[in-house]
Amino acid sequence: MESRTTRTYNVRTPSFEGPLELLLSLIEQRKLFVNEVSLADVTADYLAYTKSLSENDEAKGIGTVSYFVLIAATLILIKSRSLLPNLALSNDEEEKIKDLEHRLRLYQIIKNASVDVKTSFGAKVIFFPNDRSWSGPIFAPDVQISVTTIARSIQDVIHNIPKKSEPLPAIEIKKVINIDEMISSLSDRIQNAMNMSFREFAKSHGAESVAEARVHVIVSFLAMLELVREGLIDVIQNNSFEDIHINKQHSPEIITQ
Amino acid sequence: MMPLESKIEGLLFFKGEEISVKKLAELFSVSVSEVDQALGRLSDSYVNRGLVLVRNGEMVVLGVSGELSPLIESIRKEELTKELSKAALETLSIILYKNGVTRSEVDYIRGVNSSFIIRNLLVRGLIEKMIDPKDTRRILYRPTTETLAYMGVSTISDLPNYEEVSKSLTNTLAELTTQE
Amino acid sequence: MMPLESKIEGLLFFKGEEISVKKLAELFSVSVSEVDQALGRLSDSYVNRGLVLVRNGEMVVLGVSGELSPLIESIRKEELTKELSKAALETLSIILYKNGVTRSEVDYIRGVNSSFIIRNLLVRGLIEKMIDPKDTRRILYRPTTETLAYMGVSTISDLPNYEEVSKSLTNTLAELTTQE
Repeated sequence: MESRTTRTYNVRTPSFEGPLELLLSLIEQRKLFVNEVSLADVTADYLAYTKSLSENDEAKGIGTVSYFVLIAATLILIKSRSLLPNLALSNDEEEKIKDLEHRLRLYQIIKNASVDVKTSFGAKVIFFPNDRSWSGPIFAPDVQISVTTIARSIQDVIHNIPKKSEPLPAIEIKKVINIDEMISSLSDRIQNAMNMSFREFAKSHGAESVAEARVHVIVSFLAMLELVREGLIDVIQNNSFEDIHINKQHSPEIITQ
Repeated sequence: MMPLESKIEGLLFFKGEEISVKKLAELFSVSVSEVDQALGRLSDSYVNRGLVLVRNGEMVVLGVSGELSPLIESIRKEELTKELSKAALETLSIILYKNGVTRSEVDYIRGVNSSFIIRNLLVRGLIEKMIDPKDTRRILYRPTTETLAYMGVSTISDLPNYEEVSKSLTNTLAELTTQE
Repeated sequence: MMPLESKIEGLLFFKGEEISVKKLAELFSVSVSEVDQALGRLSDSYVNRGLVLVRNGEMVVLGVSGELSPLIESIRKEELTKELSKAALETLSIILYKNGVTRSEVDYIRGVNSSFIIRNLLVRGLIEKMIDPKDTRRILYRPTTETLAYMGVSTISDLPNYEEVSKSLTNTLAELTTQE
């Protein structure tokens, strides 16, 4: 899945755990305040990073990429409005934009506070006493202690050990309408074809010009990642610039085209 | 007759672990507010002493003054883990300054899933679960007394820039609610 | 700068056991007579307090004031007879099946911090500490012989599903090592 060149790219790219961290860092690099204008400013860089993530960062896993994509959808809205001031947005979309600004401000407060926490943490520890030896142990069992209860308790313990691969988190998302349309279209097509090429999918939306086709590719790409986030499809990309194959999940046997 | 704060002192010394204000009131057959006042006097009496009274919400415990930290560390067998990843630091900061926060609120503020980090903080004893008093189906995370001790503060409001940070957090969160 | 008696106070509180005057002098890099004087001042400061400095020849230890002993007695009794919580039983079951496990391993398996529970199990004589033979800095917990006898088990491997359970515990802990 990864070529040597993409590995070098990874080394040069600072790693961002989440989309808000990336966005804030892009805004702070430009010494801007968090608002719609600065968000529009950094959209291109944000998308470039997200794209590089999905293409190169094997370690992150596609599940994390989807968090970046969620925010990317809102950024595309912001960018579109900055380019076309007359563009009317729905209430839902307006809310999404406001919400993103809020989250960034919250995150900024926490990020700054965490610097202080780091400095204080462990610097001057208040210790609590050692296990009390001034009142030596007295054997004081409880009637509950028996082979049966202990055997039951250990089963509870084992049962509660978290499984290694937890399912993708189900956080609530209000989707951007355009992405919604793409998703339903994608879902329908998957129902029919079960296996299709990404280029074929983007093409099938009937672009009129090269520029429009490019927009389709971006939006389709976002829509596809959205589906991945929801665990509906699996994406297989053999090489960075090769076509991406889309499969419905749980059907690994029909990967090859 | 020994004053209440001295009785509490002896008891806390004996227990060697945290105890609730309510339990103290029961044990000494006094009111919670009497215990509160006595705890205040006890805490004041520890100025420049080797002990410190740490209070985390309704829980109190006696600890060794943070000034003696290097000495205690040198005689302690177990080593302290003082390293926290960036993600753990952020999550802990949210829980410290927000003091009572749900997992989805942490996720919302950080923009990523925090369940793995939260589990790690739970295992390290830096945070603990509590039932939301306003909605018993919700689970809130709050810092443990251990965390306050790690930070060298005897109460949450002694955290660096506490007033300012918690105020701006609350204001920003409030903005969001009014808008919805 | 904290006075010597306060430093000694913090240290004695932390240790919770007897320590010699000579050792105190070494720890604080002062003379024995300086320690003696500081101990005198510390003892004086405990008049009407909940703590008392007990000196037995060359040994000193911090204790709870005698006036509080009836209270301490009743608390101790309560601690020893209180029903074990579900969490305590789970912790005990891990220590039984794993027979020689560190606190952080117990924490990792349970997903929460277990220090208070382990402390209580120690006080009740249900488990005991041992030094890890493979790493002398590590402390392991194991069941006491009294616990096994109480359960009517002559050897750990007689516990139900012993093989299977200990295998899944070991596998879980293997993940912990790879993570670190």
